[in-house]
Order: sequence, then C-alpha cells, then structure tokens
Amino acid sequence: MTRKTLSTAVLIALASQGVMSAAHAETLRWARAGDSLTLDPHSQNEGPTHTLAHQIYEPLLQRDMAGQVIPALATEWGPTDDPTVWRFKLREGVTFHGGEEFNADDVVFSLERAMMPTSAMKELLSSVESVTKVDDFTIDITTTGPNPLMPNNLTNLFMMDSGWTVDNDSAEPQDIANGGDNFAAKNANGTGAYTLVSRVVDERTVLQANDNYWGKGSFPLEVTEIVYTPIQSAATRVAALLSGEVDFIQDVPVQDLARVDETDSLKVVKAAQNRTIFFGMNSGADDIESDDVDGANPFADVRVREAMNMAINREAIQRVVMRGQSEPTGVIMPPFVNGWTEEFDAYPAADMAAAKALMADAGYGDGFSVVLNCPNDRYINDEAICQAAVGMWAQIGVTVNLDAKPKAQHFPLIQNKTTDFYMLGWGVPTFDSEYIFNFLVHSTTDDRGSWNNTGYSNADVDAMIVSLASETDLDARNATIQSIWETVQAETIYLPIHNQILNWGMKDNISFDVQPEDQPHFKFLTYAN
Amino acid sequence: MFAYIIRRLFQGALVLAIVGFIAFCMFRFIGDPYENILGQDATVQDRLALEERLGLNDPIPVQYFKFLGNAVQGEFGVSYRNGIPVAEMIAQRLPATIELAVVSAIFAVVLGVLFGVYTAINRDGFLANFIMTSSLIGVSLPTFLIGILLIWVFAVELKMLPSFGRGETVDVFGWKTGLLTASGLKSLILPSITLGLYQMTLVMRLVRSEMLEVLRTDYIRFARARGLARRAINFGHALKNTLLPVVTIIGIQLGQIIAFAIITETVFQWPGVGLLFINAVNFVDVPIMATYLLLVGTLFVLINLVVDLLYVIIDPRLRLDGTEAR
Amino acid sequence: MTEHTLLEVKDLKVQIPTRRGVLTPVNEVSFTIGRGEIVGVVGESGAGKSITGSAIIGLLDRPARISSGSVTLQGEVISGLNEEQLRRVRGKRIGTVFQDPLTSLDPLMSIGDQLSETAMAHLAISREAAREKALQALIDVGIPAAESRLDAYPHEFSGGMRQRVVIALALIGEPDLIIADEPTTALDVSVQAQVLMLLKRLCRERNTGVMLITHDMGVIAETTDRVVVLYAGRVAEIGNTEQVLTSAKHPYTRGLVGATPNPANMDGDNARLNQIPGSMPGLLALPTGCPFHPRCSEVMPVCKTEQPALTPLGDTTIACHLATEASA
Amino acid sequence: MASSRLARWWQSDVMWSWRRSPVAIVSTLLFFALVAAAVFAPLVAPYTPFDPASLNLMDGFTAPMQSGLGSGNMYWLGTDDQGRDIFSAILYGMRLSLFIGVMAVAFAAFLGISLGLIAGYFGGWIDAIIMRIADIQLTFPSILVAMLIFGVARGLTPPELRDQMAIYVLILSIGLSDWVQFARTVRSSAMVEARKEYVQAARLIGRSPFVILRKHLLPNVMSPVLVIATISLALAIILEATLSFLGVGAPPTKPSLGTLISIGQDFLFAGEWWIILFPSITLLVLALSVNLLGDWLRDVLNPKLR
Repeated sequence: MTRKTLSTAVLIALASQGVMSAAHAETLRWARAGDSLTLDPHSQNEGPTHTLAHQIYEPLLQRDMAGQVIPALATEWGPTDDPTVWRFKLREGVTFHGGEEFNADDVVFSLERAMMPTSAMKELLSSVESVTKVDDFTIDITTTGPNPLMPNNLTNLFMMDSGWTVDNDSAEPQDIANGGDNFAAKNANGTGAYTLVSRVVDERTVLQANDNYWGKGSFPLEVTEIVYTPIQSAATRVAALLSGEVDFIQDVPVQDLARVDETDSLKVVKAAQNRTIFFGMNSGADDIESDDVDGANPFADVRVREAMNMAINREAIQRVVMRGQSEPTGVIMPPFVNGWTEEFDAYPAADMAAAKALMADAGYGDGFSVVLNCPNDRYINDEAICQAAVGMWAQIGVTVNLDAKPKAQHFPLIQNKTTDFYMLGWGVPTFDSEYIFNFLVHSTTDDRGSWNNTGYSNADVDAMIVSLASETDLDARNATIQSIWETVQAETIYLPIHNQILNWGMKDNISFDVQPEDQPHFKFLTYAN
Repeated sequence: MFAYIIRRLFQGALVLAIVGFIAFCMFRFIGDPYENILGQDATVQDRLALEERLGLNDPIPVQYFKFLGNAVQGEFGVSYRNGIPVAEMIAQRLPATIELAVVSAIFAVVLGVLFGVYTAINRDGFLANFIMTSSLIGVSLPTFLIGILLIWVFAVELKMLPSFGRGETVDVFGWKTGLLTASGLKSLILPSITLGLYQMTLVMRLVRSEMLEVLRTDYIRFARARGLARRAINFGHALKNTLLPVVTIIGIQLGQIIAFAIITETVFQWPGVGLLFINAVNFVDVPIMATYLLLVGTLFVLINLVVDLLYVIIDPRLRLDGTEAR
Repeated sequence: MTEHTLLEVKDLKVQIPTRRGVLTPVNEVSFTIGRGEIVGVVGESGAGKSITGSAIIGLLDRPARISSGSVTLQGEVISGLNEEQLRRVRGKRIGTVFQDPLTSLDPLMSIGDQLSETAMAHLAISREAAREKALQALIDVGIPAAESRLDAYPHEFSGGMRQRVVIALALIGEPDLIIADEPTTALDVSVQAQVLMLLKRLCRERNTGVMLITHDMGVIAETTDRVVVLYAGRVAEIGNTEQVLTSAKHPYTRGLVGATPNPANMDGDNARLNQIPGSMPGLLALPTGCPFHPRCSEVMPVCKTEQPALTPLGDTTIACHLATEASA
Repeated sequence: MASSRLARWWQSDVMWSWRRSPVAIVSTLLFFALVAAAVFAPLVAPYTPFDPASLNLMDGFTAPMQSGLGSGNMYWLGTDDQGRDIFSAILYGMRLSLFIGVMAVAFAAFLGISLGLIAGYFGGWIDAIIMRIADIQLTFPSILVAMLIFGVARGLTPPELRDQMAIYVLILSIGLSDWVQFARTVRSSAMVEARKEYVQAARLIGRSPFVILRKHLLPNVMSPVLVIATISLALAIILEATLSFLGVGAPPTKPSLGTLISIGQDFLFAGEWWIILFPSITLLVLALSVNLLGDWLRDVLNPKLR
C-alpha cells in the first residue's frame, strides 16, 4: 500500500524531530474568534469545536499540519478484497486519560455513536453500513457501495472510551438542538496529547500535557500547558497579541498582518486555506423578485453571468481588500482538491468594455438592479469584498443593492432559497470534487443540492454526480469529474472570487506551520530555542 | 407601604410579561438557528426534522407561553449554540457583568457627585469651567471608540493594562470574583472607565444643575442666614436635597450601564451577560436572547423599586402616606 | 451713635451691574436701630427693603454688592467682613426671619436637627445640650407638645407653626438683632397677628432689636417703635411710628398711610381708600430730581431737578423739598 | 419693518448673552459651518462616495495628501478600504448623521410634546396611562430598543429597500428612546398652564382642546423643549454611531459618521490612522458644538439660573 508507506515515512520524520526538541515546560496562550461549542466530539461538525477536540481526542487517521493524512489511532488501513470492506489495524498500548485501554470495542462504539441521529457527524459516515470488530486491535468498516475515499471522512471522527462514555450516561451524542446536555459535553476523556484541566465556556479552557501519551518521542510535544481564550473582537484579539497577553492567535485580520509581522517579538505564518469564496445567483427561475426587470430573470441569460464574471477585478480585490492574502480563482475549489486543473482555475481578466458589450447583447445595455445578500461575520473581509464587487458591477450598469448581515441571518436565506444573489464560501473537507457537486451543483433533492440555490438543474450532470459515489475506477471517476466541471464552468453558474489564505500570528520563537483546514495541532508546535 | 410594594411588583411583573412577549416576537425575525446547529453538511430532511424537534413550527403565542411557563419555574431552556442550560450560562456570566456594572456605577456616581458639587459651588471658577467643558468631550465620543482608544494607548502602546478579559478570578461562595486578585483589579480598570465615563458625565452635569437650583432656594439662604458653616450647608442641606432627583436618574442610568455593558464587554472581551447576548444575537440563540431580556427587565424593575424606596427613605414628606412616591 | 445704638446703617449703597446699566436698588440709606427697639422698614415692592436687609447680613446675591456706605453692629463695622467672619455674625448676633416659612426650612431635616445644628454652630455646647436648647426654643415660640415634635419634619407643621419654628431658629443663637423680612405676609390673616405678637414679645423679653421689613402699614402700626419709609431705594422718611402714622410729613408716607384701611381715617359714607396715583418707577428709568415727583400731589419745579437731602423736620427726618422749604 | 424686527431680535436677552459668550459664538459658528458643509456636501465634496460606480478599488488605503494608485486622483484626507475619499465620505456621512439625528429628535419631540400636552392637559387616567408607558419606555435602554426594532424591520422590509430602511429604523428607534424626556417636561409645564385662568376661560367659551393645546400651551413649553432638543441631538448622533458599531446602523455602502468610525477602527492598529481619525474628530467637533450650545442655551433659558 503506497499510502501506508508514505504515512510511515512521515511518522519517522516526525519522530526524529521529536527526539531533538527539549521537553521544558511551556505554556501556550492561544486565542481565536470563537469558542468550541461542546466537548462532545460527535455533537458538532464545526471548525473551532474540532480544533479543541483534536488536542484531547484522536481520530483513527488525522491530517498533519500540511494537510496530509497520517496515522493516529490506526496504524495501517486499506480496502480488503471486497471493495466495500475497509480494514483498520489499531495502535496498541494506547490508554485514555482516565487510564482505560484503547481497543477495537472503543472504535466500534465511537463510530456507531457518531452515526446516531443526534450526531452531527453522521453525514460523513452516510455510506457506512456497519463497523465490526475483527480482533482486539482490528476492525472492518463495511460501506453500502465501494467508497474509494472513505478514509478521508474519518479524520475528524474522534474515539471515545466506551466504558467511560456509557457509565456517564453519554452513550448518545449531546443533542444540542433538543437541549440535550450530557456529561461528555463538559468533560473529556480522550487519548490525545493534552488533558482537560478546566473549562469555562466562552471564557477560558486550560489543557495540560498528557504524561502517558503514546506519541511521546513521535511528536515534539513542547507545549506543556494550553490556555485557550476566545476573543471575539478582531481589534481586541490583535491588541492582546501585540501587548503580549497571548502567544498565538488564529484569524488575524488581514490589515493587521503587517503590524504583527513588523513587531519585534511576533511573526505571521500563512498557508493556502481549504475555502473558496464566490457569488451564486438564481439562474433557474423564470423571473426573480429582487430585481427591477419585469417578467424576466437577467441571471437566466448566460451572457449576463459572463459579463458579471468579467466585470470583477479579482486582482484589485486581492491587492486592496485582501492585502495580498488570497489566491484569485476562476473555479469554486482550492488547488488541492481532486479535480482541480489550471484551466479551470484561470479567470477572465477584468474587462469592462467586453462585459458591457455582453450586457448589450443580452438586452441589458441599460443595466438592471438586484439585491446581493452578503454575510458580514463569516469570511475574511466578506462585506468589503461584496462592496468592492458592487462598485465593479455598477460600472457595467448593474445596480446592486447590498444587504449584509450576520451569518446566522445570511445562511438561512440560501437554505430557504429566499435569495437570488448571494455570497458563499465553501470548504472541501474530503479534498474531492464530489463533495462540491453534491452540495452546490446537483439540483436540490432530499439528500443532495441542499446548498445549491442557483436553480441550476441539469439531469445529465445530476446523473454523473450520482454515479461518482459508486465508481470504483478512479480514472473513470476523474474523467466524470472533469466533464462535470467543464459543463459547470461553461454555464458560469457561480462567480468565483478567490481562495482564502490562512494567517496565524504568534510569538516569533514559535515554529508552527499553518494547517490548511485551520486546525492547529499543538503537539506539533516547537520553540525556536 | 407594604401594599405599595406589592402593587409595584405586580406592575413590574406585567411589564416583564409584555417586554418578554415583544422581545420573543421580535426574535422570530432575526434569523434561523438551523444552519448554525446543523452545519454545512445538513440536508433538507435534517432541517425539517430539526424544525419539528425545536417546536419552531408551533404558533408564536404557543412558543411564547411555553417559554414563559418554563421561565416562571426557573427553566429557561437550553442554548441552541452549545446545549448548556441557559440559566446555568447566565448564572456563570452574571457575576462578571455585575462586578463591571457596580464598579462602573460607583466610579460614575462618586466622581460624578464630587465633580458636580464642585462645579456647582465654584460656578465660575476656572477649574470648574475646565471640568465642565472637558466632560462634554466624554459625552461627545461613542463608548466603543473610547474603549478602543484606551486599549490602544494603555494595552498596545504602553503595555500597562490588559486589553481583554477579567484576569484571575477567585471563587467566593460560588461567586467568581475578580475583585480579590491583582490581575482581576487591573483588568477592571479600562472597562469600567469606558463604561462609567459617560454616566459619570451625566451624573456630574445633573448634580451640578440640581445643586445650582437648590443653592438658590430659600432654605439654603436661610441656612446661610442662620450662620451655618459652608460645609454644613453644601453637604448637609444642599447635597441632600440635590440627591432627591439625582437618585431617580442614577437608577435609570444603572439600567443604561447594564445595557451599555454589551458594547464594553464586546470591546474588552469581558465574559459577562452582555457578551453572551451579542454572541446569542449573532447565533440566533433565541433562549439566551429571551432570557437576557427578561433578566435585564427584571433588574430594571428591581432597580426602579429600590429607587422608589430610597426616595421614601431620603424624603420624609413621603413617609406618612407613602402611597405615591412621585 | 449712642451707646444704645445696636445697628447703624450709614449711606448704604447697593449696586447691581446689568447689561442695561448699573442699578442702584439701595441708595444712600441711613438709619439706626437701638437695643430692644423694633424698627419697621416699609415701602412698596421694589423699594429696596429686602435688599437692605440682605446687605446688612452680607447675603446679597451676585452680582449685587455694597458699593459704598457701612453697616456697623455694636460699634463694629460688619459690611467689609469676609465670609467666615460674616458667618459668625449671622445667626449669632443677627437672626433672620424670612417671608415664606414654607420654603425657609430644609424639607429633608427634622426641625429638632435644624435647631440644634444652628445652636451648635454658634454656642459651644454639646449635642445633648443643643437638643435641650432646641426643645426650649420650641416651647418658647409656643409649639404645643414640643417634645414630641422635635423629630417632626417641616411638612408636618401648619404655616403659622412653621413660622414659629423659623422664629425659634432665628432666636436660638441668642442674637442681639432680628431682621424679619415680611414675616407674616405668607400666612393666613388669622395667624398673622399671633406670630407678630410672639415676635414682639420674645424680642421685648430678650431686649433684642428688630428690623421688621414689611409693606403693610397695619403691621407697622401694631408692632414697631420707629419706622423707616423707603421709596425707590432711598429713605423718604424716618420717624416715630406714632408720629409718622398720625402726621406724616412726606407726601409719599401720607399716601401710604392713606392707602391703609384704618378706622381712624374712615369717615362715614366716604369711606374709601386713597390711592397713590401711578406706580413706583423702575430702577432703570428713575426720574430726575426727587424720584417721587411724578406721582406727588404737591410737586414743585425744584422736585424735577434736585434730589432732596434727608433733613430733620420736627420729630422726623424726611427727604423732601417741602421739608427744606419749611425749615428754610 | 423686517430690519427693526431683526434689530429687536439682535437686542433680545438671548442674543445679548450670546454675543457675550465666546463659547457660544464659537460653538454656534462651528455647528453651522458643519451643518452647511453637510447640507451642501454635493457641492463641496470633490467625490461622490455614495456612488459605487465612482469608486476605484485600487485607490484603497491611500494616505492623506497622496494620489491613489488606480486613478491618480489626489485625496486630501486619504481613502478608506474601498477607495472612498475620506473627506467626501465625512461630508456625506455627516449629512446622514445629522439627518438621522435631526429627524429622530423631531420625531421624539413631536411624540413627546403631543403626549406630554395631552397628559398634562387632560390629566386623570389618560395622564396615568401615558406616564406609565413612559416609565416602561425608560426602563428599556435605547440600544436594546434599537436592536429589537432593527431586527424586526429587517425581517419585514423588502430587501431592495433595506438601505433606506436602516436609516428610518435608526430614526424610529432613537426617537422612541428619547420621547420620554420631552413628554415629562412638557407635561409638568402643561399642568401648570392648564390651571391658569386664560386656559380655563378658553375652555369655558368652548374652544376645542386641540386649539387650546396648540395656541396656549405649546408656546409656553418651547424653551425647555429647545434645550432638551439640542442635547438630544448630540445624544442621537452618538447613539447612531454606537448602533453602527453594533452592526445595526447605517449600511457601509452609505456610511454615516459612526459607520465610518467603526470601519476605521479595524484599521487603527494597521497604521491607517486617517480612516478613523478624521471621522472621529468630525464627530467629536459636531457633538461637542451641539453640547456646548445646549449647555449655554440651558443656562440662558433657565429662569432659575439667571
């Protein structure tokens, strides 16, 4: 198995690094915009919640700081002769923080727990039919059909101790929506590098290095204590870093990067993020309400969509709004996603004259007006990007009324299909195009297309998307992905802007790479001296 | 007297019920919690199922009376965001807000009364005019700007005071206080100045103008004619009479302090109920929002009641019948 | 000044600078009050009575000030004293009774406290002694059940009772002089006489001089020994009360007396009051010469050009050209 | 005739003390200069910051007295993150802030005076109800009122009207939080006036209450109302800025002074100080001049302090 050898190599490299570093006591004061929502690892599928869980709990496989899949609680894995059955060898000699031994029963328990109705992780395991114990340190996962990418779905699925969880009445994931409150939401017992010392929600969480961690020697583990403080206001968060009250922050506002970088004791580390920002518009309806055109939908005309795509000056947005902290793109996926090509990524140069000509061709030479819905607290400078785009479209005669709102009010508009023109950002946790197609391209049905608010519906494309799930021939599968993308790009159903770049600000004696999913694993962190 | 308190409490409860209902109705328009609860991987089916489970399909009055019925029993529901009982979250956050509000109020009232008395007594003095004019700067800048400027100067540039949070806290009979540790006290300085400055200016200006009026009354003139010492006149007679209208305003201002704490807590990441409320607004966490409003409403009703009672204590004219406190 | 003289006001001039010029509400006023003597100061409103009273105890409201002249109390000039020195004069040596008992008392302090506070400010006595004294003061002014009312607040007293309290406050520092500014004007007619009699009795008992400011000739007649008539800030006439009432020399005084209902000057069916025609001029528009001349029934040419000097005429002293003529 | 009336006005007590108060003169001049600049913003401003088509994004973050990279235009006070000329944005933003402030105060004054007159004139249960509502209103802090109204209005208005909606919601919510002061003051004056003979007489000869209220009571309460209105204007401008900070204020495409400041605070640590500094100074000077004016008016118009 090539995957296995690669993983082993990574582990060896890490091990040697780990041996070199000194193990002195270091407290890391860490701040980001939001707090983890719960300690129950299966109750929320959300970035900050996973980040904290990753310090305490571990999945079978995890992504390292470069985004590569590496072994965690599984040491070896691969499909068996039956392509619907995957076999995982488990790490031996691992104990939970409470002293319980980790074994196959815990894995079966944890994965089954994650598939329960109250779990927020169940979609990631929707293709899983059963999890069976082979022996104490081997399990099999059976899927409904061949699923070549199944392991990618396991990197955020954390392992809990079956005894501890059941004994504490937490056999089912915390049902947040129904007001469920369980022991596991406030307490934690993982196998991870850090144990929970204390936690006050939204205020302060303290973690301490796990003395019995199996990865001692394999990971640097230089941080011995983590103090995690959510700081919501961007200005205050930066101020806390500048004044030396915290050592490490996520979500540095782009405008403050230079200041942080120039400060003697601080530095900024960057990496491309797994998230593309784009505009969607309702091209499927015959008429839309939020425009001033009677009886017609200007977005239904592909020339209008192309003109609007062409009017966006992505470089200007990158330079001014994002201060260089973005990668302009012509497709709604970041480069590391399977299916990405340079051709798709190429975007049209801003050309107002050509755009105006297209508008005239389409019969909208005098322009039209429409409402754009935009979040103002979700993506990096989301509202400023919308404003800038509004100005650019104004130059080709499209009067866009901007309606910017907090994410809690913005996303329901998309999900309830009550917006005709909106901004959205999309991350691809599976690193594969199918995930994008399922949510954003497939026409809206009960189990697909829940985020496709464009009204775009193409039976051929839908059929191709459905076929991806069970296609075992990777080449054929990739070819299908290519052809779906070609259709999607030709129709300009979305207007991509850029891929975000992640920035972490930290003390300059810290050596830490930015993880593309914005998931710092502090066991990898090292200090310069 | 007793009947009077009962009547005020009854009125207060009525006010609360109305406030709660208006607030509850209004929240229906703020947004939907679905996306936040379910995450981006959710399907349409998931959403419908959630709607059913949360009871969001019930008519609004039904939802409201459910909420109110539970609230009377001290059951405020559970946060949509992280599943923790609202009562628990509020109880955890309340000490932070109360400490901030009380310290700010003390700052505002003590300095406000002192400056107000000083500027009234020395009406045309240079220092008095200077205080009066510079106090106007305090009310001519929005609170959030003052907070950010304070952080910029004292935390970022001078590195003298913390920019966020409430420092170390100590548990005293279940009440987490920051008043007993050095870092807790240091953390209080900037937020309480930010929060109290505006109110201080208001109190000061109010005390000054009331005091100026009182100083012109016959009984002050008569007190002077009786040959009482200046200090006895200014503090024994004039200030006491000044405080009568001031107490009402201070009561109202205390309510304003709790409301404006939302801004201060946002700027300074102060872990109080105001920050909780703003987070809840962003997250459409209706149980928290509704409970916060009820809490604030209750506080105001109580403050008003206390103010009315204080009135009776200060003003002997109200003691005999005591039925009408105004 | 004789040794019996308690207070001497000499050429007192009070000025108020305003945007329309300097007003002189009190202009070269001179008079004396002897020990145990009750002197009435009478005139229409705006004549400068109250300001004179305020000027004596140094309680002029800014920007009014004494621009010249002097006030001498028991041989000591008190018009130039500083605030602290004046404080020791007020209440201790000069007691004051204001017009409106409703507003003279601090509504938030019990009258017992107000009394003992005043006593302690002036007499070196303990709190208990002060309270004793306060009780005695209340008994002296005839408050019934005084002991039980020490802790009562002003609003619990009727108007007449309140003015008694005010008198008690004025007397508690054992002053030599009382300045009573319209002490009964705000009271019901029925209690006016009682309060006046009380004031008169107490002052006689203690040999306290009284400056009784009023616009009511009836009060003057019943209470005072001597009377000072003010008109437009100047003394018009000073004399024995009886003499002034029966044979006033100044046309203005005659007018005042004639305007007061009095059985003595009512004759049968023609019983009607004499009115002084016109009204007192504003301080900004004082006529030249004698300020009274536009209203005077006996006006002479000289009155329009020259201000008459204060001249003794018989038992009284008047400022009128008639007097000058008579004496010339 | 007109000139003599003007002369009489100039000689009036208020104007007399105005001429003698340097603070009053300076603050009046400042205030009217700012108002004029705001009213004539389209004529004064070199750019049109509310027109998105005129913005050149590449001019963003131009420092004061520098030329933008995109257009080469010169910007006296620099530009913001969208390439908007700060100087022009301040003028237009002040226009918006003043409009919201004046309209909010006018609304509060109208509501407060009407209710205050009615309560004071009629008394009884009408008075009791109105004053009870006022008490409830007082217990509810202005920012919460504004946030709630804003939330509802956002749900109810059609999306294309949201920009205008924000402005009227601000007017409504600031006005609603402010009428109680007017009502209380007017009520107490009205109660005193309503008992006077001329009003009783007017009542007896059968004049309608409306006429009595307007002709007899209203003129008597105007001077305290003027004082409250002035101070409320400053408060309203500040409150508008605060609400913009909380995200319930004027939209960033048409920024008010407060919105400009809250945009600018994001760039304070980044060294782009001009985005926050100039709007803050303008807000400070505007509110300060109104406050000083209000202070002076109160001293002049308050007979108890003269």
